[in-house]
Amino acid sequence: PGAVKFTFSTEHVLHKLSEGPRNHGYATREQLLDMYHKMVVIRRMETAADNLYKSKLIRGFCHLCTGQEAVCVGVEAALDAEDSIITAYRCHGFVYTRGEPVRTILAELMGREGGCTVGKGGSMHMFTHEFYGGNGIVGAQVPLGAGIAWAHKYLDRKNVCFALYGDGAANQGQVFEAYNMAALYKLPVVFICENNMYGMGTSAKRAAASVSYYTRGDYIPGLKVNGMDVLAVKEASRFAKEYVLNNGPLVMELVTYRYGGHSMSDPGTTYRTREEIQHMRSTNDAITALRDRFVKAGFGSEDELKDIDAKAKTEVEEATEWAKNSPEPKTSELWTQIYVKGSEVPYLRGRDPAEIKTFN
Amino acid sequence: PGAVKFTFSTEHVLHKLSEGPRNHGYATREQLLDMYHKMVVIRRMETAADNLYKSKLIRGFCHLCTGQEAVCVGVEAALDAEDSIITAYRCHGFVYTRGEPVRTILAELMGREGGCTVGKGGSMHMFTHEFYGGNGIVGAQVPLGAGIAWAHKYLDRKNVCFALYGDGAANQGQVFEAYNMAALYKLPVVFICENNMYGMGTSAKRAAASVSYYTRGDYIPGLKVNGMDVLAVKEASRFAKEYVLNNGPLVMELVTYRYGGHSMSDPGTTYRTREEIQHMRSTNDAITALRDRFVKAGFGSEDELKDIDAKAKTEVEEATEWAKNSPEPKTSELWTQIYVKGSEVPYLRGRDPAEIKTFN
Amino acid sequence: RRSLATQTKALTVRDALNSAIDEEMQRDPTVMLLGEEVGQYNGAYKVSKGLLEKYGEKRVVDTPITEMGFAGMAVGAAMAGLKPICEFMTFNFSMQAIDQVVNSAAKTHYMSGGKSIIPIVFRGPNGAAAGVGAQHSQCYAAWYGSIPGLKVLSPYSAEDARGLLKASIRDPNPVVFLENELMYGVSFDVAPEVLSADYVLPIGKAKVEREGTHVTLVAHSRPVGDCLEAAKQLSTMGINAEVINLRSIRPLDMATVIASVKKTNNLVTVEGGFPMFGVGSEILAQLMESDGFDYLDSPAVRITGADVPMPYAKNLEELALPNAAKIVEVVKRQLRA
Amino acid sequence: RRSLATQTKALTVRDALNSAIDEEMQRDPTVMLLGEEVGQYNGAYKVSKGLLEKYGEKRVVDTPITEMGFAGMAVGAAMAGLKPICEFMTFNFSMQAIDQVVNSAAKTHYMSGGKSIIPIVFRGPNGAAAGVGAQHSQCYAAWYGSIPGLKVLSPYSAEDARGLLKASIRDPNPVVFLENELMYGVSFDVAPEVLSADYVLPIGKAKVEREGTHVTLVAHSRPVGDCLEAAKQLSTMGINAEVINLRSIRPLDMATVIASVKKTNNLVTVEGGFPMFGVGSEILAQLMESDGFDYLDSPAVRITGADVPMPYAKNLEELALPNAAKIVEVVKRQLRA
Ligand SMILES: Cc1ncc(C[n+]2csc(CCOP(=O)(O)OP(=O)(O)O)c2C)c(N)n1
Ligand SMILES: Cc1ncc(C[n+]2csc(CCOP(=O)(O)OP(=O)(O)O)c2C)c(N)n1
Ligand SMILES: [Mg+2]
Ligand SMILES: [Mg+2]
Repeated sequence: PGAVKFTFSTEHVLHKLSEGPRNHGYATREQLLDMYHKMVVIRRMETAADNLYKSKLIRGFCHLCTGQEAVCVGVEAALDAEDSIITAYRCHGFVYTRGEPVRTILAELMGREGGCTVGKGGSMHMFTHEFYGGNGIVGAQVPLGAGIAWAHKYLDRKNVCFALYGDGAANQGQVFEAYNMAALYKLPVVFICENNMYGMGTSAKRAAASVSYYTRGDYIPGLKVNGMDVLAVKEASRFAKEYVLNNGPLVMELVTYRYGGHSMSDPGTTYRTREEIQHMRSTNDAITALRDRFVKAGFGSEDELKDIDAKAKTEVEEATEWAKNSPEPKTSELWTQIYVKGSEVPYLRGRDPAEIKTFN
Repeated sequence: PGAVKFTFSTEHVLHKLSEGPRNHGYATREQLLDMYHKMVVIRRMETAADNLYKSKLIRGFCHLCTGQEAVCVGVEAALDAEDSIITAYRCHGFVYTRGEPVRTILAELMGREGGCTVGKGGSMHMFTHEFYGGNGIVGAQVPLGAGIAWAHKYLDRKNVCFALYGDGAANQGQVFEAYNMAALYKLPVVFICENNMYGMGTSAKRAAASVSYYTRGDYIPGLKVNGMDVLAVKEASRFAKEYVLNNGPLVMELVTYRYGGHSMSDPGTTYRTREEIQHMRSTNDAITALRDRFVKAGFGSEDELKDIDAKAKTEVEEATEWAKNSPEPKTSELWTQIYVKGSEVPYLRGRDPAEIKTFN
Repeated sequence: RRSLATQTKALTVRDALNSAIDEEMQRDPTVMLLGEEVGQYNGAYKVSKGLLEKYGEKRVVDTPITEMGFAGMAVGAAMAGLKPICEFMTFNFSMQAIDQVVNSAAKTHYMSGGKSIIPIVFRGPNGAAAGVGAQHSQCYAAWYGSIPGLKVLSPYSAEDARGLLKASIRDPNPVVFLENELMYGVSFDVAPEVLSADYVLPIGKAKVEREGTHVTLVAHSRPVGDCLEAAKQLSTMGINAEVINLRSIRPLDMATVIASVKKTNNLVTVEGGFPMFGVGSEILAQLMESDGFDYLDSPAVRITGADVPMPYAKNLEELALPNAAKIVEVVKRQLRA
Repeated sequence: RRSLATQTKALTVRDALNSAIDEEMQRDPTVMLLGEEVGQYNGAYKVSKGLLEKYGEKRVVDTPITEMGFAGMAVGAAMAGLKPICEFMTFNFSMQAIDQVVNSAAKTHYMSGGKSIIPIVFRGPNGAAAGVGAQHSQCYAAWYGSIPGLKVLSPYSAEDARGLLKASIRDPNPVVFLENELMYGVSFDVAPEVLSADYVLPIGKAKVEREGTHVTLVAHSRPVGDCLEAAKQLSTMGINAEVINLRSIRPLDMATVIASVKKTNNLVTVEGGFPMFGVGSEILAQLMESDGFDYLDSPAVRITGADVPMPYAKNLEELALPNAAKIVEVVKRQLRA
């Protein structure tokens, strides 16, 4: 009802799949607006984080996903709330699309009580409903994701797990171990390689003898999708969910690009040219593409989208204020959630024998 | 000169190789006799180890390679002494073909001073010239082997490393990590999967979603060879050495079979049938096959080979006696070779503060 | 071992572990067992004998030899609702998976602000067996014991094995459960309540295995037996040793150790692991920081494995591990007896 | 820091490490550097800046993010004639490779009866940085320190970094070299001989950074600085603290510690790692087993990281790590000052 057909400019590439997802998708005006809104909010949120970092209100590691917004928004559009997602540390966008408001994400980044993990996790370790983090050890989240899928299958839930990892992580041995077991046990897991072309300062081809990440599952069918096209990501994710529920694992490569540096300490311009970044931004941007689509489909005017931009700006500004006003966690939080409440060890030691925290 | 052409009964199978090794080989009478002798000695040696274990003269882990003799003998026939080999714990045959006499191997198994690693290593950890062990952690020897090849290349030696691992080990993540780096750096390493169909009690297909081990290197060319045909192994190894010196890594699967249990505590008959073992022994045995070839080629009579059998028997008996007479290592050996001589730490502690071993 | 009373029953550590897993799987359908050879092969050391037959392939899962992968998957499954028992064929191989145990299992409840709960047991034989060489003989008690978020148990007897494993499986936190291969076949007489399906031991409580007055011997795992043997020999020399079986490495029941030291005024710790940064190191340090310190008549002493990679040869291996004779020798020296 | 004499020169820890690697690569063509981002990126923390340009891709090798694989390859290369410097971007990631460090590198010389020699250095930042959370803040000193076959160093200053890294690269054994990210940018005034190409420090010797008479503070890595700061504050209260920079974790220079305790009669250890089974635990235990024990006027005390996964929030993180104020507090309590 009101849905329009959109043809993807880049066709999916298949590996050991007789049939893949459609090379087109349907979306209503409301759906596009929703996706647009989410992508714009994420980009604004990351900009806010960038600024807060520069004002020293965020510290330590902070990895922004600017440029990669179509991935989290497209994936989420295809999933149920009870499906699971797990990612590496570059997780802000996913935490938002999984349901956390901007304010708890920014509060977490600032290490505040109002943060979605009480200020204990920080940029790399955010958790929310059916979102299993924000994981800091490159590749380790992939077996975790396969295990989450295992639980779904074991408990007869008709849910799946999307386990995301980068092009750099794709070479980690445990990824291949997880592939193998997921295939043996036919687990409903989609292994998603979020290929943004670089792992820190190392371009994909300098780290991998094969950069066809969608084929690296070997015996596992694979799928390469334009990760800058949010509708393509959604369509492919829908297919992938269905596929893994019936057949076991699938490897999906989403080709995308990170506009900023790897983390706040990386200008991001020593191992790639400014021209390359500029080129990606101007020809390949996911938000721009969606804006064009919206207008071309006759769903509305650019101005209408500018209103959303403005709304997103306000939204993020308000969230920033809220987060700034959130207090630091209580110092008693140092001792909580090390063990599950009620099953603690009798006591834990602080920095010297006089600092002892006892548990009933 | 005097070499006869032998055609292999099983053709090699290729993966991403436009040309593989020949499906036939040439050998002289002396070469066949030498291979036959080595295979018979190894089988006898393993039988001796079996008996010594049963008489409690060998303890702990002991993994016999009975049935797999064509692998070590065939590989060695293609290598120079300065090429390198590294294997897992099932290493007795290799230690012998690399040049250790039977007596130092049996002495090592009995934990004696005369053992090839002074009684410190045991069954799993024997070392000799350009043989880097005998390694006990499944899969860990594979990156080590790639590293050995790296040193060859770095130091401009025209040598290669053959890194062997089992079908069970083939699923280890670090194997895939080594594949990737070996391909990136074009290292002269041959990754050999010694597929004896089982990893302990787990048949290959229960542990691996793909049992085409020769293709598991994905982007690395592969080769599947009958590991029960010593001439085929030799021919393929010769090809492999040449190939990796010029092109970087190759994965070679040698299909073989272990007649006995995984280790001395495993009867080896709970997860496979006695019929299966009997069938492999009677139709596929590497020693029988070589005997037939020798006779059919007109190289000599069965009786001549029986003489070798008898000689091997005596050889192993004498070695057994020698090993039995070798004393236990001196207790001072407890402290040596923890650090390289001359670079020790000032002292090491024994079991209590009074047991202190000081170094110069 | 003799039956102490007619109603006691002989139970091997292996059967204690097997029955504990069996009953907990019976009790809770989300408990499952995974690891190398745990199913069709009935376990490399037969601890899981019969469980595949009883519970089927869904709940007893043979894995490939990929420790990092299957440990990670087990942690993920725990995060999402299962209670996996993840067997390492030996804890030596857990080194390949230690990042998943420490960074994924132990730390995530905290990092997630309590949102993620990880009820999982990592178990398998730990420490030296006999004649298995340097790569297969390491004790991981102190390493895992240092990690907040983990509980680390090291049973000695059949009673320990049964009561602590059942408690571990029911515990909502990640538990590292360190068994000992050489103990699997050892039989203990246990009281009838030990066989009850409700039998669980409290995690974090040491057990005084033998009361004594002259010296406290503290050990975990197999060396507890060496201490009991040493205590017997010492008693013939008029030395009355108290033997404490730690049972738990983390939490470490220093209250029991200190109470004992206040009585005996002398302490010797015994363990099979490497000396430096070991279990004994921590006990001595905590003792020095505690009020028990003032009660010491002699400096406490550690008996440990030797500071060498485990040699294969029998005569060298013997020099690398504590035994009753060594304990007797050290106690006599300590008490100047 | 002020220049103590006109001829001293300011040197950052980063430059000390960089020049040490550079010179040793110059000196020995078999020395090579590998790890993630060590080449084109000049090192995640710029420690290897300029080395790729100088020595080329053969000797400065960027690896994929596959710690177990590249650490194993480095060990293999060491066995076969190279002297690799294997950088872990941080030691937290060495957990993925720890089996290769312990089972392949540390134990093989012994297992092979001396046939295999493994001259390799594993290096990178260890312990907590600032605001990097639980998975990126662990100290591995005690874990590696427990392993026979390894040498384990933990430099504090630029002089340490330079002299010990050069010594490590020349050492024929596997060495674990624990740096500290927060120290990289810190500048120290060093004497001219520190800049000599021949400058090496002996492995296994602690350094008395400050002489004192009332209490001995022993630390390694960054906390040495906290101790020096605390000593300054304490001196204003009439407490004269001796500060020992351990430099080496294995071997552990207890001789220097004990000599100091014999003089000051009081000991406080300071480290950033978890408390249990830590560096301080071992020092207290060895002290109790030594003749230094009799010289103690008060029980020795450990100051450590708190027994919690490292929290991200700044106020919580501060409570999880030792600092000068905490040291002052503990010393005052200990001396009842
Ligand atoms: C095991 C491990 N090794 C190294 C690191 C340091 N590190 C953090 S992110 C990163 C690059 C990862 O690249 P990629 O997987 O492509 O993800 P991206 O940052 O591009 O999203 C590295 C090397 C780590 N966190 N964990
Ligand atoms: C990392 C690790 N996990 C488990 C083991 C225990 N283990 C020893 S041998 C073995 C089976 C290996 O099978 P395969 O690789 O096929 O070699 P094979 O014994 O057939 O020669 C296992 C599971 C080990 N030594 N190392
Ligand atoms: Mg990337
Ligand atoms: Mg096998």
